[in-house]
Amino acid sequence: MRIRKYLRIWHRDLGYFFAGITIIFALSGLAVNHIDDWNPNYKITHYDGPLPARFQDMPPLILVKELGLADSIKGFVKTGPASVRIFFGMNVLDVDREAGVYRLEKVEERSWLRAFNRLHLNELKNNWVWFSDLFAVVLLFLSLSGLVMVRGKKGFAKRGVWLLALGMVIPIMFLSGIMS
Amino acid sequence: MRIRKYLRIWHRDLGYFFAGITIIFALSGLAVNHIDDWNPNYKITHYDGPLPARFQDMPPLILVKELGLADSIKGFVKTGPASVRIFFGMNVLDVDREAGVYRLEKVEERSWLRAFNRLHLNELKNNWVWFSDLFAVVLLFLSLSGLVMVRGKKGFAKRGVWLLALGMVIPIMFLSGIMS
Amino acid sequence: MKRMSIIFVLALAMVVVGGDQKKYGKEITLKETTSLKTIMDNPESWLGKKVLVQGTVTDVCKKRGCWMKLADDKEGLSLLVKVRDGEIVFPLEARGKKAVVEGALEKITLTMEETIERHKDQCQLNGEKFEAKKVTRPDVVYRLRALGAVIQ
Amino acid sequence: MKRMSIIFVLALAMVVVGGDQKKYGKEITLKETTSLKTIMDNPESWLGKKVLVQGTVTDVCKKRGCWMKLADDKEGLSLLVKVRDGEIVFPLEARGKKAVVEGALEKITLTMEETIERHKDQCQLNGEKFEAKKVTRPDVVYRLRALGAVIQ
Repeated sequence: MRIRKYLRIWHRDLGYFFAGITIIFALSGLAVNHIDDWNPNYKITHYDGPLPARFQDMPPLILVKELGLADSIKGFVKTGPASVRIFFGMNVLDVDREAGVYRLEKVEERSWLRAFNRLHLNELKNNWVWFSDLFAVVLLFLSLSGLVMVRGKKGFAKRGVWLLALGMVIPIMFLSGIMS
Repeated sequence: MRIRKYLRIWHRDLGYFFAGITIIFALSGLAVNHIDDWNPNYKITHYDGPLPARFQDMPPLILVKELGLADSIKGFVKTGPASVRIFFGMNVLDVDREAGVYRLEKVEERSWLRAFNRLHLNELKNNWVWFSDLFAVVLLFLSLSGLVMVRGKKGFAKRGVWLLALGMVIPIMFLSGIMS
Repeated sequence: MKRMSIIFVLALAMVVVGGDQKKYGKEITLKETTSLKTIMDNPESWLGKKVLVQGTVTDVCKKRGCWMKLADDKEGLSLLVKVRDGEIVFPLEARGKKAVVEGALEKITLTMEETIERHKDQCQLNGEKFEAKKVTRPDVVYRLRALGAVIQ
Repeated sequence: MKRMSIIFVLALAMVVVGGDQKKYGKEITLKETTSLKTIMDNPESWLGKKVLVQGTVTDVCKKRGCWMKLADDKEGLSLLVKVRDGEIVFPLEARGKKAVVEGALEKITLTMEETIERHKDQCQLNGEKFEAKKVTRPDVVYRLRALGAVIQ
């Protein structure tokens, strides 16, 4: 059949073109599936410790300079009568001069994954929605053309239909409440 | 290369097996992309009209019988001194005897699409998460194996890499704010 | 023939085995229910207390299932039950069913804009004419922040 | 070589052109800001009024970006700013930046369980020992229901 030839060409070339987005959606799909167990956007680590005595009476601005954060500092706010929160880069340093302790919250952005998640969850809105739609339509085409483009005994009628049906059993079992 | 042969076999058979889920996710992806413009789960229609005089003084239970809803009725509640809301099937009938009007809200479930959306948005939770993960991993395999399994001048090195790169330009433009 | 039989099996499997009771969110911990009337007679005193209420579900958020309205069977009182988006999803099929909900009462003071919007909707629903000058101060709304629920 | 140049172009395109100001949600309509101190000195009187506040973002919800904390620069006061999940997503990068937020003040009375949970967290944060018997009544929390915001 002539049409199989064209399905094959389009399946291959659209496959190449959308492989990147498929990978992006697959990776971010994994990430957001587990958003309740795991932060898919940032890696956050806490470091606690005693504040060296010589820092304890310093005013915030001096303290910041002494800590060597002056270059990257974004600002600071008083969070209590004797405590201050200092922002540098994505990180936060809480200093409690009364208790004489500090807590550093170091934030590393999972920058690629976070970007992918934003695409997946449609946080960009606007025109991205349309490209995301296009991707869905292409996925439809890829799965449907993939079903019918192989000929002979490895084709849909002889082999594909069974695998397709088998693959549908699991989501149907979930939807009907047999599995949960 | 030997490995291409196996990639091809697995690409084909996993493709058959996961074609159903891919279609489910593509369709529900389209649906939930537009959740702000369109209700992807239900079709809701309203019918307003005057309440025939003979119904106006009937107590709810008689009214329900007179309207021929008795068979499918799920219940009713008073929603005001002279108004009652009657539930039958997925639908709701509001009767205001004082104003002498009724409003029927007819709800048709987009039952397949709604089921698909629940799978896509992970509303089933529990074990479905794992199957959904498996699907993501298979998508990864399908896109990667698809990239490398074609040989010769239609293969990845000669043709695929350009299409892949071109396909990546659009999401990158969105992420970097060139498009929005 | 073969293909037909597969489709038939799939269709059969699709028949949803509907459970009798459905649980949402956390387990319910309280034993005794408080009537909506008791709460609404003096809502201020119920703020910050965990309560168990029951009633008929009269309405559900149609898009995201993130709220439902619970009505008293006798008095015609109703209470909005709110959950955090995505945490619990109430199905539209719940309308007309009995539900018990555990949660805490919240008091929300609307802004004037929101109050006017609300009165407009109300007037449209009742077929009355909306008069902006009748709205002189912001509405206060009580709603239940749901922790757990069982429907029917 | 060819492939290398493609990767290079992609990497270059990936350099994010960061905007100076970012808008979230609805347009801001008010012209004048109200200080957090003015609001927190008498929060009851601000319920149901649309206000514009400004301050430094001290914290952001790390998972879903559905809330942020705004602090006054002088008094050490802070206010929780809440949006509906998914409607607005505040980025963690906002911490330390200036923000103006338009919204309405809400008063939430926690349950005893929530109050105890909150005090436990607070004590852990301050390195103090938590004593359950010190918690005798539910906390009242004020927060801003955000409609629109501009960061930096």
